[in-house]
Amino acid sequence: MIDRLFGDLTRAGLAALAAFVLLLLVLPGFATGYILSVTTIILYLAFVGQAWNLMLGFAGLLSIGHALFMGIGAYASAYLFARHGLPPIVGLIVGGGLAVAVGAAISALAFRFAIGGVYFALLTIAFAEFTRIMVDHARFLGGTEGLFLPVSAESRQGFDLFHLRGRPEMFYYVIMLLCLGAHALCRWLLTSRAGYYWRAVRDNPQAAEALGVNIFRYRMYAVMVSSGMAATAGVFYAFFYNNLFPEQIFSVERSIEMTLAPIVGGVGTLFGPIFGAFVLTPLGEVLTWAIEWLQHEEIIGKQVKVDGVKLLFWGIAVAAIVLLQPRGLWPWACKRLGLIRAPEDREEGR
Amino acid sequence: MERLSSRTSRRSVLAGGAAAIATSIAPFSIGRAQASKLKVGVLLPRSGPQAQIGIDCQRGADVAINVLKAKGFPELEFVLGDTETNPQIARAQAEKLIDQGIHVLTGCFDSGQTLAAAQVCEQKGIPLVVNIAAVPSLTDQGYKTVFRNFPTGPMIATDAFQLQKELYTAAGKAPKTVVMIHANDTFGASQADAAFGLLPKMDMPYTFVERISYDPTARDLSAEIRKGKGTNADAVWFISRLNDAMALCREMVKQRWEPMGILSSGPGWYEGQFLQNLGKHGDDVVSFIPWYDPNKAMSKAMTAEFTKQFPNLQLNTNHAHTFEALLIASDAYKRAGATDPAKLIEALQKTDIKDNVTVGPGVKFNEKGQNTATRCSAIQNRGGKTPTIFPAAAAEVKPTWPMRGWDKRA
Amino acid sequence: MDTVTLLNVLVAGLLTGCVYGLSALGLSVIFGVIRIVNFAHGEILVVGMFMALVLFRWIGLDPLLSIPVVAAVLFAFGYLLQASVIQRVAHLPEHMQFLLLAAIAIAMVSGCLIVFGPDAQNVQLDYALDSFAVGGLIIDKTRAYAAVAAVALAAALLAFFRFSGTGRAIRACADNYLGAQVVGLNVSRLYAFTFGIGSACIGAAGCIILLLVDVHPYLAPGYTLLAFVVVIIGGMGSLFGALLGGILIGVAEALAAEMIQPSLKSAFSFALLILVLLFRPQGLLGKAGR
Amino acid sequence: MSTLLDVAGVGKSFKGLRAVHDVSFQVSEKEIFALIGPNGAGKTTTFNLIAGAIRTDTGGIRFAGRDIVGLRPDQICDAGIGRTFQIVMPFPDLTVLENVMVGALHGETDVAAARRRALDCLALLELDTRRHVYAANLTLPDRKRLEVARALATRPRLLLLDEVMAGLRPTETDRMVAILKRLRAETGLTILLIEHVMRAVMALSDRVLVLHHGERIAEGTPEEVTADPAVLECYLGSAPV
Repeated sequence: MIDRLFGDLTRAGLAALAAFVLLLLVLPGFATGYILSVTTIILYLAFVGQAWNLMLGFAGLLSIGHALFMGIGAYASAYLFARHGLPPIVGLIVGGGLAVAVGAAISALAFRFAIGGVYFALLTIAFAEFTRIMVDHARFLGGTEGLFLPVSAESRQGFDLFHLRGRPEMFYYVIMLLCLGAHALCRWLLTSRAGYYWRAVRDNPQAAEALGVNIFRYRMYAVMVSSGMAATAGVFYAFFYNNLFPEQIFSVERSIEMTLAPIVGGVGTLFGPIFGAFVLTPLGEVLTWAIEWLQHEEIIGKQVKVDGVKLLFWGIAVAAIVLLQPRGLWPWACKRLGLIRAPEDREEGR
Repeated sequence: MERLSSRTSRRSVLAGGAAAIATSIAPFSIGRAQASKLKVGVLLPRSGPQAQIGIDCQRGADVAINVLKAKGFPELEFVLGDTETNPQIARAQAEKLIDQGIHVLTGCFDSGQTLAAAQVCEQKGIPLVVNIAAVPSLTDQGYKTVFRNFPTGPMIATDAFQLQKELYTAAGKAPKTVVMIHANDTFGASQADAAFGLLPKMDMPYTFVERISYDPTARDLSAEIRKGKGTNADAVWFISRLNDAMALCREMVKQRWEPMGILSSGPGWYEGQFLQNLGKHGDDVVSFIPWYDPNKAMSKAMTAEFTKQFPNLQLNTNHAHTFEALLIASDAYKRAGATDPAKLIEALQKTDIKDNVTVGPGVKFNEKGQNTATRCSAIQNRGGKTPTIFPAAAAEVKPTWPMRGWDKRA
Repeated sequence: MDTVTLLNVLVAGLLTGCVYGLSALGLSVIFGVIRIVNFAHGEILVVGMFMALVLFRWIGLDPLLSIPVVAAVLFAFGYLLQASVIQRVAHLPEHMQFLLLAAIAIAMVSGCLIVFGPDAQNVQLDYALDSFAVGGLIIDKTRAYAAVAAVALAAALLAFFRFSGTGRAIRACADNYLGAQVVGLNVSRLYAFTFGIGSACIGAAGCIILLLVDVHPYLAPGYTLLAFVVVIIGGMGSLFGALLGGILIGVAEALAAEMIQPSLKSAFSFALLILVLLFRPQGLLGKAGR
Repeated sequence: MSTLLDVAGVGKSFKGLRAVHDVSFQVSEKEIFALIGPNGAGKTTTFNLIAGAIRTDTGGIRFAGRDIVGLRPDQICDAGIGRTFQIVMPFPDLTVLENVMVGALHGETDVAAARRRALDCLALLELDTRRHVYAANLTLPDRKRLEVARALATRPRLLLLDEVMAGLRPTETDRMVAILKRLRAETGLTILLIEHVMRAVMALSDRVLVLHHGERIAEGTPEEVTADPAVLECYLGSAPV
């Protein structure tokens, strides 16, 4: 089993993965609240990034409306908890189920009508935006006034996993386990029939079909798994932030946010989305420090807005990554550091 | 788009990037033990769509630091944070500020972002003095460390009705029908709900003929105005944001809609940008909003300092309420005599400030941390200025009502 | 609804729709030829608006008169952007192009933020608030100008692609990339030229829209999304399709606002988009067979 | 020998252009049957009709007694027809082994079994030394063999081979011929092939069908059709009518 899942890693790769997991496990022991909070966000982005990557990277389906599925999970679980007192596991089942059903319905329509590529992406945006406006008007979900999850000061200090009420450390461990779980799931899927079929359909649907792959069905599977994962992220989001506003949850920005880490890390790679998330967020921090230092040294004027400059360089940095490493940073890093075995060396591990 | 920016404290900037990392990783208790000044985290949307408001609020804080020092309050030290108009970032930034050793947090203008920061403050036991945020749940959710000296949406609506009555009595002319046009966002929808719920109890001379909600992200607002004009209501009541307010007002002129008056109970219609861009067409609008009382002693000091620092700007509620949030924090520190957050919270609960800047008898918090006595003002746009017309105690000029026609303005 | 109201709604929807179409023409030009979905569309529009604003503040130039200047500058910008950057991702999958353009868009918005600040700014012109009144019908003057400009611009572009040598060469590239190469057309130069034309077109639209809308950096993403909706409904690559798409959305939104609730009006444009994508994915006036 | 594939009067037009018109033929079990004809004769269209890639306008196609018109390509693969593409279509970002595993997963219940089967097919096509190369990096002859290996891995009863010898050197062609003959002998596979390389056609085929302008002009053993004047005419340029 280990071989099948991690057969692609070299000794160095396995050691790096183990060290990474170990670091994540012990982080709350010494990190400040801020570091923990940022790492929670990074892990959340790594988790949704993996969900999104599963669709584009594995099955070749570009979605720019993934906030829809995340939002369905968030709103369903928040609604059931806030209005009916049902625990998040119920929300996960209902919200996840709903997201999977919506994902299946959208993709069934799209594939039935042979919508592909950019058009499929725009279809996902259209559905996400449509849903945002509908939730804006859904009084039972709080509309634009927001949906709030009840939380008491005592429960904030606790560790109630069943109700997802507790300290930031608890949420950190929950999202960390979800993130690692998603990674294991992706590894398992990629080495199973679905993984082979997805990649075949991604590379050449016509040839895949001639080899007996029901491309409609396998594309649907990809969308369904991905939307279910995104909905899971939504449940986490709802219980972590406790306040939901449609324009925050369903916005195009949120959908785009999900795509950045996997694209920068490496679309279609297993670890790329996680790597991308751990690169992008600190990149913003480093840029801020650099600019503030430059301002302090009076190399650039104080009147220059830090945020504008930061995002300017951030945009340029991302563009540079696309131009220089179009396959993402992770494959490049792997090659440099020798973390991944070349296909011909994998046999020996078996 | 994940962006985790921050403004590190001035001190950490001095030490450069490496030290900034060290500061943010170091346990926050060390930073706190060394402090002699009260370290106040000022968390505002300094970038993103609300950037202009966040930057505006900061001006109130910059004014407060000098005025409070002159008035003999203990010295403040600011640690600035940026929410980037995103609750997710607001939460992380609140954590960061607390790690940097702040004793009290103030902010965050927007309800969603303030709620996110409130959760962190609650968990860490750090007091949060809200400058601006009207969502009722902020003080209804049972936070023990949240203090708000800003009226909730329903309070603003109630005051708007009462101030309107004063206006109509003074002017001797009242509308029979009013159309409500509001942004379908958190602030707009909750206040519109409150207004429609309250109207029957308020004994008003008019009824609402229609409630028109619009999407604040819409690119074009001509249909909204056409629909409003089509109701033939005597007056129109807007709850909007700045950019929509400008678009809506311009559409009213274009579509030649001249009701008895334009009422507003939200941001936008009185802000400097609005007055500047609309010119004479922005005149005569009456806004019912939390405001400063120009006749109070503290307000005079604030106004003087503000004019000194920002000679080209108009003092507004963003400045006044941020100023007052710092006044409240400073006052609590003075009485607590310590920077220990628990003692500060205790002192904040016992706040009783009479010499303040906003309208009403002063600052006092109920058991939920809400100042229920804070009141709104009615202000009217006059040639680029926004004098108070009601309540009488705070009034600077007499009202113009009904408003002048679009082509009858000099 | 009485006849006058209905007429007002329809006329206003039509004019607003023309403005929508105008704002989307450039996207259609670029996609129609280069097959690149320009995710920085709204950002280029906002840059155009800011340029017109600067010209107005600086030398008091009416935004309508600044069109040639803004269009020329943005033509150069578009030409260089395609020739130096976008050309290099032409062979990459769609999502990489999307990310590259989204990153460029972020950089452009930030640049505007640094230079112009976050405030909404506008030009104050005497005629900007004027309207014609014909009986009970009120026609917004600037929107009427914008509508005329939109049709004129679309016609000019169409004439360019139909009758000029360069325009015909560009069409040849769009129809048959390999064939164009075989007959010796310099395809990458023509692509750069097309991106330039598209950008110039966006710049012209920006000048006109500045009469209607206050410009601020965060305006951009909304216009990008709007342009997508308009162009897909009308047909990617079709110039009059963009106008038709704009008008359909404008009228649909105006009717929805009047009869239902304005805050729901964009739901109708997205519903329209979904229907078109499903039943006529090439758009109403687009060519079949993607 | 029983008939495995029965093509009866199929026709297909594209925008009024007749690509295939009223073509009929039968392929018996374990037979190697060749379709030949000049470019544009409708051979590949006929293949695509059988494989379900495009739908017939007229006529019927029965495979093992079952009507397969209107089935999707994957259903036709399920029915037992494997195919290759004239313009090779490897999965470029998959290794050679993974490419063949996609085919092998059809009909195998688990990945390990598919892997074993894929290795067998690669050995048969003499591609096993290249199994860890990404398909994008293969030479053309190797890609041609990869196409065959992949189709073969789906365990078809009928294999449709579309110009798999094109571009191969004579020695490679002979190797491929030997491989296909061995396949038939060992597994009882039926093969329908389109081929321009007459050397291969003559060596392999039991029967040959000649198409010209979408119509059938001759059918018989390789020797018979090469002697047919109509065939010679269509290949060597038409005599004045």
